[in-house]
Amino acid sequence: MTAKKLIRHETILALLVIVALFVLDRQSDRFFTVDNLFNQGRLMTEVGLIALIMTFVIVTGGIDLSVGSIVGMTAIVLGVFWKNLGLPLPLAILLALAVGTFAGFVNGIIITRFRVPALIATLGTLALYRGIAEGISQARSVRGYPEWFFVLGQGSVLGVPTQLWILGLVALLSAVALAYTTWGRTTYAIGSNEVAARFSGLGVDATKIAIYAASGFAAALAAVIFVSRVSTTRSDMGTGLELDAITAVVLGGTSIFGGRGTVVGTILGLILIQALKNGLSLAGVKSDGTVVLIGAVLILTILVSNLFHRDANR
Amino acid sequence: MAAPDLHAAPDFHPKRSLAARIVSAYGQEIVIAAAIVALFVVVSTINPRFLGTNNLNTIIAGNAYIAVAAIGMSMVIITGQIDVSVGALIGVLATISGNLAVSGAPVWIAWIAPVFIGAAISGVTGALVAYGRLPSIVVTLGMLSILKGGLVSVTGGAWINHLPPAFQLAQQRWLGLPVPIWFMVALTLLAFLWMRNTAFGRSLYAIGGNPEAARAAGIPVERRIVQTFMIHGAFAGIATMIFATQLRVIQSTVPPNLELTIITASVIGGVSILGGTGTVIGSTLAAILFAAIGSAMIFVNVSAYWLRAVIGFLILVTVLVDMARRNREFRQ
Amino acid sequence: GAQGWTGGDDLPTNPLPCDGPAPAPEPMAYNGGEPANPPDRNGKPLTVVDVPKLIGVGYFDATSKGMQEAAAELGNMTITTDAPVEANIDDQITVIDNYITKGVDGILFAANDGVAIAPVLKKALAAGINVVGYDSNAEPDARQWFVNQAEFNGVAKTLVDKMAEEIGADGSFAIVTSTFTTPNQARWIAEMAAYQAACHPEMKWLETVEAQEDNILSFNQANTLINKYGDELKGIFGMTSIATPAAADAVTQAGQCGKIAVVGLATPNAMRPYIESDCVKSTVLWNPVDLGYAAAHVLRATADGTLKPGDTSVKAGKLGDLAVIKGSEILLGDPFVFTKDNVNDFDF
Amino acid sequence: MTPPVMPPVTSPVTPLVSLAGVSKSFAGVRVLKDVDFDVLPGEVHALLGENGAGKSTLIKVIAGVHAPDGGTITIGERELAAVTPRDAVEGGIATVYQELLLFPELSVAENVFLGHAPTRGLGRLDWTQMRRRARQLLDSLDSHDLDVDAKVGTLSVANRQRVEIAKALSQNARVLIMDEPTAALADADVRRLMDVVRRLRARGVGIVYVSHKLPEIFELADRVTVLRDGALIGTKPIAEVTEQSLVAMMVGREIDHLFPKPEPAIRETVLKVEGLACGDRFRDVSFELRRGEILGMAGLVGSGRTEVALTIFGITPATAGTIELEGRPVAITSPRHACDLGIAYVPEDRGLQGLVRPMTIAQNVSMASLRKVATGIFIRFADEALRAAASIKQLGTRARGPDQVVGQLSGGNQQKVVLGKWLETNPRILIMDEPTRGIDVGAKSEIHALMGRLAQEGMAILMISSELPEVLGMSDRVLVMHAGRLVAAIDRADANPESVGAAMAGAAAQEAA
Ligand SMILES: Nc1ncnc2c1ncn2[C@@H]1O[C@H](COP(=O)(O)OP(=O)(O)OP(=O)(O)O)[C@@H](O)[C@H]1O
Ligand SMILES: Nc1ncnc2c1ncn2[C@@H]1O[C@H](COP(=O)(O)OP(=O)(O)OP(=O)(O)O)[C@@H](O)[C@H]1O
Ligand SMILES: [Mg+2]
Ligand SMILES: [Mg+2]
Repeated sequence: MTAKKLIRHETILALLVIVALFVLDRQSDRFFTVDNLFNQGRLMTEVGLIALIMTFVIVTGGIDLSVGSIVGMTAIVLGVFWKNLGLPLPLAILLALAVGTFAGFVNGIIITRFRVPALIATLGTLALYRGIAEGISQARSVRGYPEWFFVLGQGSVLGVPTQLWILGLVALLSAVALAYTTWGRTTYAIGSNEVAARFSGLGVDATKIAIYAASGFAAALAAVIFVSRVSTTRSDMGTGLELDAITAVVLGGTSIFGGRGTVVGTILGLILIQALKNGLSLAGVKSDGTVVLIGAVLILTILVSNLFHRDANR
Repeated sequence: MAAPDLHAAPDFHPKRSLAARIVSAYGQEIVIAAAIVALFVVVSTINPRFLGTNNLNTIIAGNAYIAVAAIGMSMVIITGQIDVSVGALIGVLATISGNLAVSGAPVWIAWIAPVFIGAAISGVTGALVAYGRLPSIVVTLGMLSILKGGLVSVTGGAWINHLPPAFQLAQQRWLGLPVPIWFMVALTLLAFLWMRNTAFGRSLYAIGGNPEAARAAGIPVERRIVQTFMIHGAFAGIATMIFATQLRVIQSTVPPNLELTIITASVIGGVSILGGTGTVIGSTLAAILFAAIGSAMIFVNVSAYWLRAVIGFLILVTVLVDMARRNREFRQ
Repeated sequence: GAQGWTGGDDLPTNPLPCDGPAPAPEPMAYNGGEPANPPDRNGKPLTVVDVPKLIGVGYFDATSKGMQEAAAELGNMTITTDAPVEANIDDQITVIDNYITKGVDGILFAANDGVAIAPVLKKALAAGINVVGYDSNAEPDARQWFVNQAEFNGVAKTLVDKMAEEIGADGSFAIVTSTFTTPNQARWIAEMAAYQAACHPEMKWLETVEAQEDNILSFNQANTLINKYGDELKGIFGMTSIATPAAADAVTQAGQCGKIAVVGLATPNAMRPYIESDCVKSTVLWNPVDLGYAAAHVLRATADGTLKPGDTSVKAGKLGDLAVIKGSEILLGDPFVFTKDNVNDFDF
Repeated sequence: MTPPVMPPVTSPVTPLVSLAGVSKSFAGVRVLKDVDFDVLPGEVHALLGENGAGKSTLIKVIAGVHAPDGGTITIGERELAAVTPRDAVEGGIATVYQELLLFPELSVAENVFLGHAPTRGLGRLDWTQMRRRARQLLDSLDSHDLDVDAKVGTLSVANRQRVEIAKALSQNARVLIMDEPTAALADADVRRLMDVVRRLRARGVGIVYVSHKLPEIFELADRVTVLRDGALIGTKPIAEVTEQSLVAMMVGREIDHLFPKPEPAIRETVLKVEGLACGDRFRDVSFELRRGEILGMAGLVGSGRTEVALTIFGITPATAGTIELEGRPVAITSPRHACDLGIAYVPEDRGLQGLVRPMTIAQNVSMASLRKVATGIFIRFADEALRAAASIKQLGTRARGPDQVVGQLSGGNQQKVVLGKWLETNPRILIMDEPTRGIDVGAKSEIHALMGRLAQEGMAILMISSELPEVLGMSDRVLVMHAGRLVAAIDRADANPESVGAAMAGAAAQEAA
């Protein structure tokens, strides 16, 4: 059964994470400290939120390349609604989340109603949403947010970074949703055989639209947290985030062809990448070296994992 | 038992005219060509300078390297794979080419070297995909990191100048036409004919359409995938030949978003991301269309801030028009 | 194309007078930040990290070279340069954060976004680290000092005056920049608009186009401007080391050398072929090697306590005394103009 | 007709292909055990066995798709431990696979010639010749209506089957392997195919023929080989076997009657269709379906039967006409809606529409009735497995357990999983499109018995079938479609091969109540 294969990929990945943590810990005594770990959690929240929902997207056999642009667009919407339109900040936040969700919903509609392959549809909205961000912002950044807003991105609750609670909650919800619910089952069925899923009376289009909308929502949430963390809004925020999120998801063992993958895998993928970025830096490796290493780790992990459960066919 | 009339089955596939067959086979190419024509007509009525020879040269010659790289990318996509590292690859190859040129190597070596090195690097990618059974997006995401990080480590971003004038291939003209246009047209046609009219070319479509069936038909699927990636790498090398010789200096960095531009040209050009369909004529036309849209926006004074939004919107429109056409074809 | 310029930030512009020397800057109280309980670093060896906007580009290679020069000279300072491989606010923050965790004595930075980088710099100050910026500033209270290579209004005046000199007081020009949101470029363009309106009102600003950090796109955009405006276009400004040579190449290949002037910010290495071929008369920049050199000296002085809030100048090795302006900025000097005569004296 | 040129007959004749002691395991399960098999020139060698007996696997070993774990294969003179697809092609072996290995985006002509296309100089393909020869091959199958330039992805299953056959014929093979080539074909096509097979045999081609339709075997085969559970039961000349003895060899027991139809208990109308139409695919379709009734629907390939089912099931919404369910008019907009209304559809294309092959039996069985095994949105996994186990037992599915991945099951067992999935929804109306396509005799009679039982319990069943005996044996009434129209409704008493066949061919409609 595929579950066995999955467990094996995640076991390999978990082992790799442990080895990496152990080796990195040996390189620097600052690595394995509560402060540093929490801080790393803070830094990976935005890409983490997006990657969690991207797992669903990729399990359905789709992809969402527009998330980085949605981050930029919703960040700008947040800033413009608050500063230029004078709306109260909480309302602006809600509106930004709504706009992000709507942007994802539009992706979903293009993909399901017009049957455009997800990659092409979101390549188009990648350009469109970033363009809207630039158009609305007129190249101005918005700054000067009130102090309370920074609690989200810079503060802590009960000693743990605020956004880490959010990330944890979303991770838990999405892990449960994918593994234990009818939605998750529908997601897998769509990814494995969309036609059969439709012929079985599953709400294929509704589910896909919901997943893309959720992806837009996650991107918007990431944008709000990001704005709070860096205390400013720019139209180029989130550029390239889609590739980081996809990297984490595929490193986590989700098949790019759909039908296979787990949230736990994605979380492990995220942790491994963040640990490498941080730990290697503490160990004295520079960014360019780290980038090379992460690329190599990605290829090797999937290669090794493939060697363990190569199909006996042929 | 009464044998039912053999010819009674309804004729769902009446013989179609040649024109209908062409429209059906090259619908996407036609949609894009029509979009280009429409764009030129509309924009040149607003601003006749848009149709000036120089501007056509700027649009076509200035973006020929994208079209050339998109040829190889289309082949990769047709076999059902993808390469997101091509931008980084071109950055690396351009640096190698430039350094060879200033090191005093004959210019033709500086031109040709990227073609072979590109084929070799992509061959490794292809081998990992075919024999390592890795999804190509995983391998090329990894390759993207490795090439980009590696390039930064090695060069530190030093400009390459003092390039010998003979090296500037892309600035030369043959029979009055800029060299990049010759390259683009010739390679597109060659690749198109080769893909259409040779067993090798058709086998790429077969692999993309149904790898299992291709294997059963005796096509060496793994070998073909490696070969396709190598050809793609070679095209990236030829694109580099144009890209690196366009200016008198070479910036030893990875051109931003180049892979997205190339992939977009391929898929909007009608190469199905699911593999198995499309032609390189479509991808070349799409590369020209995007370049033309970018230029047109400047000519019709679209606010520079809204430029990208308009381009994104036009991409979506092209896609939706094509989808409507396709859905009509495969109604089920 | 957008007529005129509305972008950038909402900061006020401050054009210099059209003729004569710049007015003496008004003295301002120190407005930088302070590290919390820094250890006594006077004369002690320092570990410093330099975090430019990105690595792998010639410009920051040069600043880093200057820093190493200063470090070698000072003898008690080691400087590592590390930054993301793409100019990205988030990755830059992550790099700085990692070095705070690792523990360094000083941070030198060139901000991708002055506001976005502020929280992490404040965190560094709170950890007792000395923080000095160069090239691209952060919020003043997020760092101690900023080494300003040249004032925005000064660069703007030099560029516009050079252009006016080449194309005449009523010439038309266009600009090729990286993106409208790149902070320094946006400030320069805003100051250029203000200065041109005040001092060269007859000149006509045709259009500003974006070309990312992409040299072929810059080349194509410059060509498009030439094609669109024909004889009307007399000059092109390039705002980056990538846009300026590409614009020069476009002009060269269009056979318009001498008819369309190219003026811009760029390193001498990038512009050498065009200056040597006489297609470009001059290009404007400060010396990035000196900028890095000065930044390293300022950091050393800050750590030693020899540069304190309220001081009006600082000693910067071979560069001599540099003046403090605007409370917490140290001015490197006037922008430098490279011409055929001096371009071969520099290698960056 | 010129007499076929036969090779000089030496005794014994050298086999074209022979297998000795071939074994093959998947994930530790042995599906072929020490099998010996050979094909002689100029014979039709039938390969028989229940679903999952290993017939397709054996074929794939010969064609080089699967590498055997042990044994040797001799093609002509070459003795090999494992065949590659290339070896097979070069050895003159052509194969029609059960699951139709075609290229949906390529044209019919290309599909036919892929891998061995005619070329001109410089390795260029000769398109003209390719299209002409494809045309000839299809004509020889009497498929005059198939456009050689059409994309295969737009064809119906039956037409794809014809393409697959043409593809195998195009190779001028010395050995032709056909894995259930007639499963998707109507009688007329079957007859044409059999003619072709006879012609090839006369030319000295060795033919391996797999079919679950025993009459075909008796008409065609020279020898039969029977597999059971991967083991060779025996190879015999056709003259030495009877239908009875063959079935006994296959299933290991006797099966009494093939169409066990219990007395129907027909009650009130549940489904009433009036003037239904969907674009140009079918129009003017009106009929009633009653509880307890099995309504057969016959017609030639492409007559529009599947389209009617798809419209009732909400896949392709109607463009005209009404559907009434228990007297209430409904507009069915999606399969989900149809499910909610108690309609179930067992589709004709099992692999594409029926099953999610990488998922387990349990997951497939619960797919259409997820709500029943879930509390709120949370799935009760234990419950799901129990229900799947019960379904496996009820239908006699041959599987390791609810956890087995469906893609690993043989065709017939896959069909039972699809059926199980729909029975879980307790439908009022069960539409079965080619319910026993590719299913062995044992399983077929089990499925027929099950249909009878379900009808007796009050389910209304609409059965679309291209197998006339099945239609005649199972239906209480027979609807016949021709060219997108319903041309006849024939009561069980009046239904016979002549009346139904004539209506299928479009003869003057026989109106009945
Ligand atoms: N790729 C595979 N992986 C695992 N098991 C497989 C695979 N292919 C076939 N099997 C198993 O091998 C056995 C034989 O299957 P095969 O397809 O050869 O049966 P068959 O005789 O052709 O049946 P049918 O009449 O239904 O087509 C079955 O039990 C099936 O589950
Ligand atoms: N307008 C059309 N254009 C092209 N192909 C069509 C058209 N209409 C129907 N077809 C094809 O012919 C087939 C005939 O329809 P349908 O499947 O409903 O017939 P059927 O009687 O069920 O035959 P089958 O035995 O193939 O199931 C369709 O599946 C479709 O592929
Ligand atoms: Mg079989
Ligand atoms: Mg049918």
